[in-house]
Amino acid sequence: MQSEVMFAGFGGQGILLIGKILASAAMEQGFQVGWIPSYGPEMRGGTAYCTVVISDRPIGSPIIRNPKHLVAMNRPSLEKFAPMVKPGGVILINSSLIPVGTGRKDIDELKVPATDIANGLGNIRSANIVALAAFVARSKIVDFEVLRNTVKEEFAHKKNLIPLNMDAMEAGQKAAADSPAGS
Amino acid sequence: MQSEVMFAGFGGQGILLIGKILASAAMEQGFQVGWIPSYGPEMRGGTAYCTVVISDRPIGSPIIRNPKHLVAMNRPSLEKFAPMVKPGGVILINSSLIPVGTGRKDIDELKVPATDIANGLGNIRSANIVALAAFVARSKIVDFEVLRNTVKEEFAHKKNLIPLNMDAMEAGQKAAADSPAGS
Amino acid sequence: MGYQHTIDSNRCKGCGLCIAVCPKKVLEISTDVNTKGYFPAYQARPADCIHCTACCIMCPDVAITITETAEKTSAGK
Amino acid sequence: MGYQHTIDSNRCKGCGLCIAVCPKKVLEISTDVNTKGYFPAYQARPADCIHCTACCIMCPDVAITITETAEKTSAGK
Amino acid sequence: MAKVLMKGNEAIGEAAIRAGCLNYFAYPITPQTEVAEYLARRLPEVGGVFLQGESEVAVSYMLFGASACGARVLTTSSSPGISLMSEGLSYMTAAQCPVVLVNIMRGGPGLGGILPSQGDYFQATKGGGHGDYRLLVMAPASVQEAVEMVMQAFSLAEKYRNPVMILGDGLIGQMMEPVEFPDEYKAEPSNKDAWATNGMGTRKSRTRNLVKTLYLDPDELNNHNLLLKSKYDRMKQEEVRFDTYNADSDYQVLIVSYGTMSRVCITAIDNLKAAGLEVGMLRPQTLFPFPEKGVHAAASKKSCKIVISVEMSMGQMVEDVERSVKGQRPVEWYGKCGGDVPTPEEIMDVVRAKLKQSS
Amino acid sequence: MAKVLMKGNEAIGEAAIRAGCLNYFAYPITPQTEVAEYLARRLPEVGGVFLQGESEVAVSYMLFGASACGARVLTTSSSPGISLMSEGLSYMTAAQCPVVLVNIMRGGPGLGGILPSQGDYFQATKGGGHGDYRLLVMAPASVQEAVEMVMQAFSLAEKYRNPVMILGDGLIGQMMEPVEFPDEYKAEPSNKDAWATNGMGTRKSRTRNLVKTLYLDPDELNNHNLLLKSKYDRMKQEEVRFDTYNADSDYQVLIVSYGTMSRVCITAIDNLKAAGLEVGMLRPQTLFPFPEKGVHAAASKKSCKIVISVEMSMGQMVEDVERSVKGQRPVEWYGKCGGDVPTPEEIMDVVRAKLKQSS
Amino acid sequence: MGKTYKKPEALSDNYTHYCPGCTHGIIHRLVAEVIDELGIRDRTVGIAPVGCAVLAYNYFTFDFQEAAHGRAPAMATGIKRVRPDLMVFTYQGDGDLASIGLSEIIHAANRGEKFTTVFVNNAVYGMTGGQMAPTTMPDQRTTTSPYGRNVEEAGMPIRMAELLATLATPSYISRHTVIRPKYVIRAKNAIKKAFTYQLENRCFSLVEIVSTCPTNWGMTPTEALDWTEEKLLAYYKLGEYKTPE
Amino acid sequence: MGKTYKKPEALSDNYTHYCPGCTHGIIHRLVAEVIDELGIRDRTVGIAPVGCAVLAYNYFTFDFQEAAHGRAPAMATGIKRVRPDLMVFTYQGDGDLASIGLSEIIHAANRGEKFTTVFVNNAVYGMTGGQMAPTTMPDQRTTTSPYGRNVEEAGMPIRMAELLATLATPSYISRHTVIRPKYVIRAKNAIKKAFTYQLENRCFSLVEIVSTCPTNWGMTPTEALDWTEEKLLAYYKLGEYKTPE
Ligand SMILES: Cc1ncc(C[n+]2csc(CCOP(=O)(O)OP(=O)(O)O)c2C)c(N)n1
Ligand SMILES: Cc1ncc(C[n+]2csc(CCOP(=O)(O)OP(=O)(O)O)c2C)c(N)n1
Ligand code: SF4
Ligand code: SF4
Ligand code: SF4
Ligand code: SF4
Ligand code: SF4
Ligand code: SF4
Ligand SMILES: [Mg+2]
Ligand SMILES: [Mg+2]
Repeated sequence: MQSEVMFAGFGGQGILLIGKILASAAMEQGFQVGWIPSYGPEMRGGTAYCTVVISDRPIGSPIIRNPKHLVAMNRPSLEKFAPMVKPGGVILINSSLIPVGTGRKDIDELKVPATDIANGLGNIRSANIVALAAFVARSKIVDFEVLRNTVKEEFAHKKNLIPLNMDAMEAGQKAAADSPAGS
Repeated sequence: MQSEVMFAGFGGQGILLIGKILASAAMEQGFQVGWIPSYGPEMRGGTAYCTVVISDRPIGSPIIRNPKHLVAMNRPSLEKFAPMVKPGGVILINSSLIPVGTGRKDIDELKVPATDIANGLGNIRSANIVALAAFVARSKIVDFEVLRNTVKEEFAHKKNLIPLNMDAMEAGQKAAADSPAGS
Repeated sequence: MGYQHTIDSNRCKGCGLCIAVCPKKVLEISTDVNTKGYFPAYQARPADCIHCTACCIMCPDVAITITETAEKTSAGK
Repeated sequence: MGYQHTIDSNRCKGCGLCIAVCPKKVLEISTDVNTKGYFPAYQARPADCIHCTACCIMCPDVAITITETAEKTSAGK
Repeated sequence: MAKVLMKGNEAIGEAAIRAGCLNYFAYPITPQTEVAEYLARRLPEVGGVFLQGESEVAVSYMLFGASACGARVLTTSSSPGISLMSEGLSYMTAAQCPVVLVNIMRGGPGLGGILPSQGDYFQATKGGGHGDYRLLVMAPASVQEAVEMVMQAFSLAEKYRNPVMILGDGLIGQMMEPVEFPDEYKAEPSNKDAWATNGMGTRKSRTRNLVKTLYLDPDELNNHNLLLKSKYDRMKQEEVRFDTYNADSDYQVLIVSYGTMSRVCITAIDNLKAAGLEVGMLRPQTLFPFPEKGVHAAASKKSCKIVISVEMSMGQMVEDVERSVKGQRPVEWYGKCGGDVPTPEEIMDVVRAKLKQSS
Repeated sequence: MAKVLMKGNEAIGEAAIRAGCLNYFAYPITPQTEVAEYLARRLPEVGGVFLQGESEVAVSYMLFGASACGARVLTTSSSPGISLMSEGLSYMTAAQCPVVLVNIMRGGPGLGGILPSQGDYFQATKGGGHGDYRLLVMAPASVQEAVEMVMQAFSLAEKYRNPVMILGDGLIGQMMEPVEFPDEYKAEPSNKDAWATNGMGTRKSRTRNLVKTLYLDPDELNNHNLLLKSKYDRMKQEEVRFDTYNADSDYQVLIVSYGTMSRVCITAIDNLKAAGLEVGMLRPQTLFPFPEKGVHAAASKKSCKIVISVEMSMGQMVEDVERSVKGQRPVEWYGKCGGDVPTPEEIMDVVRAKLKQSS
Repeated sequence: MGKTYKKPEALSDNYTHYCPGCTHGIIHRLVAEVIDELGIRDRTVGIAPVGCAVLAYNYFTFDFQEAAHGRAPAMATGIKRVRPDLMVFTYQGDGDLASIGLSEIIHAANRGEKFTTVFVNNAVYGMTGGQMAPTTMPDQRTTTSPYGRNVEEAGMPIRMAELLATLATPSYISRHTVIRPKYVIRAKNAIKKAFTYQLENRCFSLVEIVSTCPTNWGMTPTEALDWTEEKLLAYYKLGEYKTPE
Repeated sequence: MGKTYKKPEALSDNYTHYCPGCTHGIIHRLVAEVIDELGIRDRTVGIAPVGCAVLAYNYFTFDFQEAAHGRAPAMATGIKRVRPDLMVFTYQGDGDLASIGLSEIIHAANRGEKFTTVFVNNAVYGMTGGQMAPTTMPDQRTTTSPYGRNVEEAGMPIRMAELLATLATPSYISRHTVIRPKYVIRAKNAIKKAFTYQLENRCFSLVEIVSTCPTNWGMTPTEALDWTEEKLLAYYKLGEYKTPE
């Protein structure tokens, strides 16, 4: 079984980082993983995105056109990538910046006001962790505890940020629980 | 029918020039010709040599290991190349600088004190023309008159040198006549 | 008053260079994001603008133009 | 007189630099060609040589050496 | 050592250090600059040498100088940068310098693009520089394999006294995958006193060493070339490496593909198998020496109707495939270059289409 | 015009002028410096541009700049100098610059030697630079042919908007042979307004022209590469040229050889014929496009037992011969590099020996 | 005292890919204004470098060539030699001109090639993400000098204007900046002077412009201006270094 | 006041391929004498250029590398970085160093690489038969400037010592010649000074030596000395241009 998650948003929203955290967590759980960044033209200014591939056997093509899941942190990326998601996947929408939905009935649409929640926690930059936590809580793609530890490790060198991000984890998990499944 | 003439001596003795003159004369007479210089390691200081190929049909290999004739202007080149000459060819020896002979019975050895003759004419640098004239007079490889004109043309841009070189032509022709055929 | 100062909010990248050089502190960064995702500059106090073009001169994105308007006034010359 | 001035005639290329710099005009070009085809320099007036090494210093081919000879003399120190 | 999730470029840098190479000279170029950025931090920690040269031309000769006095050296670059090393590569190979180079290919020709490509196959395997010389070229298909190949590269470079090139595409450099470093492994620098210009005084035989490439005497130069040729012939005997996939099936189509492209093919092959069409693959791990016999044998399999070289280029490796197949089977090519890596679906269509045509 | 006896290098310079090319940029290198020395005298006489660049790298980009604004330009160099143009060649081909280059090959690799060689076959035909590109490569076997090829090179370069390389060996440059210049001939510079950066104002459509090689969008870059490929495919259709010798005989051995080497082979073939052994030869005049069909057909002749690629290299063209022969006949190689051109006698022995083995 | 301001003709409408506050944009505009004022757009050929300004041709409305990294001066030489009537300028960054392209710019200047170079010195490799350049300041941190530029290992920053001014061949060489409106105006005058020398076929001309790279310096655009004034201008002194006599 | 004189140990017995009166031979000898006197032969690595001195290694008796044309400084950099304990020098001609190798020498000097360069400036490309070099004098005829160097097209000769001396990084830069015994002695002292700075790991050091090429100048060796004094030394002024402070 292989599943893929695409993370997309503005440069500066910490997109590549949450992709990496998910990949690490999956690796910890013994999965085969691959993290494929977007690099090149898009880099400067525009949208940043990456794809995380998680599988129980060696990963063939690292090039994914139709991911299983999508975490969209801003409107352009939702509009660009939502149509590509395979039926049955989860699409997380950062509803703080994205007033619209996918309009798709064949996927599990999860709206989380990640930016607002992060603001509430006192640091807008943790919106990415909120979204990651919510996405994992909903998709169960990796064990939430493992994810929690991975986030801790990730911030090991910036210890002061750990409490903030742990709060973000809780908030994200809760947000996922609160928001109605499917749509 | 194809024949090859190798000219060899010190750098500065005008070796490449007389090779070129012979090739031009042969071309004037309608032969196919090729002039192949030595270039590379030998260049600086050491011996200079070139090979002129004259043929009545397209010339195949421009690389000649065993020329038909040899014009040797100094001792090292005589020693180096005399053994390579095909039987029946002419070997001209600049006896002013070369006290020895080839010791070969199967070739026509022509001793001409080219340097001394040139000195006699008042310009040591014409020794090469003396040798060329003598060689052609003996080998008859091209028509002597054609050669004379070619030399004139060669010096067309240095008119003042023409009389000297015409004298050199005569002197060379005479020297060839004087010196006993074969040996 | 003779001159029209315009900021093309979708060309603007919100770098703030114009704001830094405006002698009259006319400019500010707006709070609403533009199509490119930037928060553009705008004239908060247009009345104070003396049309000195300092902002135009510093704008790396040629987002600011000043045009002469029909009615010529003293301020206009 | 304590010093031996030697020119290796087969190393010499007959360039004449030594001749040009010899303060005592000791050196000349010989008339017989060497194995390399050059006409080497030689000491035409060895007696005049003051062993100043000017020629050695200018010789591009290290063809000239000056050695101390057994019998030390005043000139030698 | 435990698995770590690492970007290909950083893993390559770490691999060099683990292989005992503490000297790195390079000039920045996308998509491999992370190697330099990683080593700029790491090498000072381990007392190594990090130098950003002024150009790739200069870098190639810094490698020459350093390796010719016996040091292990690495450089990394991408397509245009490697072109600027063409003269240097010819010189280093002629002078028998055991250097290791990594080319993380980008789209060409010219400035091209910065996305993944395999357009430098010819340059790497036929020699971009002048004269008769070859590089030993290895092509990794994963970050883990890149690490292993980089580590082997140093011993191979020293075994043959010949430059070794790791030819990867942008994805190999940019992807993060779990990697494991054999932490004990650290190749011992071989004794180079026989030829290295490391100072006469340090050597038993106090005769001087000379590293040069000029042979004015034609016979000497010819002999030198014969010596080099004998090394390439030996590589062909001892170093050919390749991998196969679904090769024991009665495949009707044989794909030859390397690097990232081969991974896409694996997915396509799995899907086609599921759909009832058997396709086999041979993946060269060494591009020079090229697995000629392997390809010939695989193509000659009874069930095999057609051979397809799948590359992110306009058709380069296909020429070596043709040479190897020797007319046994029709040889086709499919490729794309620009950075948009062909998808499994694309490959599946191509396989079906070409198989149809051929029959 | 009457026959004149001229050195290959000088004849090449004169040929360029006769072809209407009055712009020459180069850096001196043996054995072709006489081209520069000749043009340094001649070009000022005809109001042309002669510039000695500071390096071959710089020269390659002077060519780029000049040709991209529509001028006819020539450079000449030798092996190491061409290596330094590798990046430039990739750029010029990508930017579709119609430049003409002459490589008078010397012994390699590295500094090698200055005597004749054919060691740059791969570099010229497979592209020494990065990315997918090809040069149109012509190989003269005489001074007269060098002149003709140089003159055709300019129109071919403009027909395809692609660099054309004349690949000669040191002998072609150094030999004097009689040459005849078609003195009327003077190719008219084609109108380049469609693409040349020659100043908007001078063009009817006053839209600006842009000469570039960067295509950040993968599809654009792929399309650009497909465009280039279509030109190479067209060359394969329209420009393949080769010559044969003793080809109507029932030759038992087919020699494939080019340039000076092929002339030595002709003498060997004559001698062998006299001695009762029929040997045929195919001489590629274009190395890219390579006469694949011609070689395949010639090799397939019933009487032919074996094919030998004879080159002044350690075996480069032989790979294209193998590809072309497609296993029809055993393909052998004979070569030497260093500058000591194999003699007819040597070739005769090789032919006899290899024929013996093969049977 | 009001003035009007509008986009020069030589500049296109395209939205640039430059980061917010990057002064490349200002310098583009100055070049375009000068070309408009001299009325030479019809016979101008620009040469884009490899660097952040590689796409410069998207922002100008006249003929352009795109160079290889560092080789723009060789391309300009090729153009001017065969088409002296064209107005040619290269637009180059500091990595492009002072590192890999050092030989090309010096030789072109020394031959007195009659083109103009706009040299944008931002003390870093911008496009590739902030590596050290020959112009990087002592102790300045970049991705390839993570502990700060160590002058013991990397030497002192190269001052190109001073270096080029020492050549014996006549030329016009000056250094300016664009961090304040007054400097912007001076920079434009210098660029105009440089193009004018070319118009008169007088000499090679180069204007070095001390510029910013907020992104790779890790500063806001306005902080970048201040850092430039305080640090860069202290080492890279503004002024005219050479004029053809 | 007599003195003895004999061949230094660092010099081999081999007969050189240089033309009669070519001052390359003198310069070789000076380098060898300095290496003997400093007793560093055992840890010295020389780098031969591509030029008439390409075979220099045949005349020295210690480790040598043969460079590509112009790249000796990059090779020296590679050696010194990985083996700072070795004494390294490059021996380069003017075509090699000032034309194709300009970038390499300037960057090496600017990084302060701790090696020594012996720069032999004979105002022409000797090995390839007398083409114009960046150092060729105005109006000087060479095979590629048959009508004399035209400064309008080729610019003025490059003065490398002056150029390198302008770099901010500390170094030792001086210019000497070997056309008279007194100059030969000074040149030797300068070379010794240069090697000593390297021994002390102080800085990059370069000694430019104005040399002759009788063959390609078309003069006798002694005429060549006089032409050097009269023409070259008037433009290439002797002296110390920079010392590390
Ligand atoms: C031969 C080659 N080497 C390296 C590169 C990668 N590269 C592209 S731009 C650049 C540096 C650009 O820096 P600079 O010239 O200062 O321009 P900036 O982006 O700072 O304006 C480099 C190293 C390349 N494209 N080609
Ligand atoms: C890449 C390259 N280009 C050109 C050459 C040819 N070449 C050999 S030596 C030389 C010039 C040598 O002149 P210089 O450096 O002044 O040394 P000199 O012979 O005068 O001592 C040239 C152009 C080469 N070998 N390699
Ligand atoms: S024109 Fe002058 S006053 Fe008006 S906004 Fe711009 S800078 Fe301020
Ligand atoms: S300077 Fe221009 S881009 Fe920057 S904020 Fe002002 S208007 Fe916007
Ligand atoms: S040592 Fe002095 S005096 Fe004696 S020959 Fe030499 S230069 Fe003349
Ligand atoms: S200087 Fe040396 S080589 Fe020249 S003539 Fe005197 S001894 Fe002979
Ligand atoms: S990276 Fe720097 S130089 Fe490049 S656009 Fe951004 S700010 Fe400007
Ligand atoms: S050519 Fe000139 S530099 Fe070379 S050896 Fe002869 S004289 Fe010396
Ligand atoms: Mg920069
Ligand atoms: Mg020189």
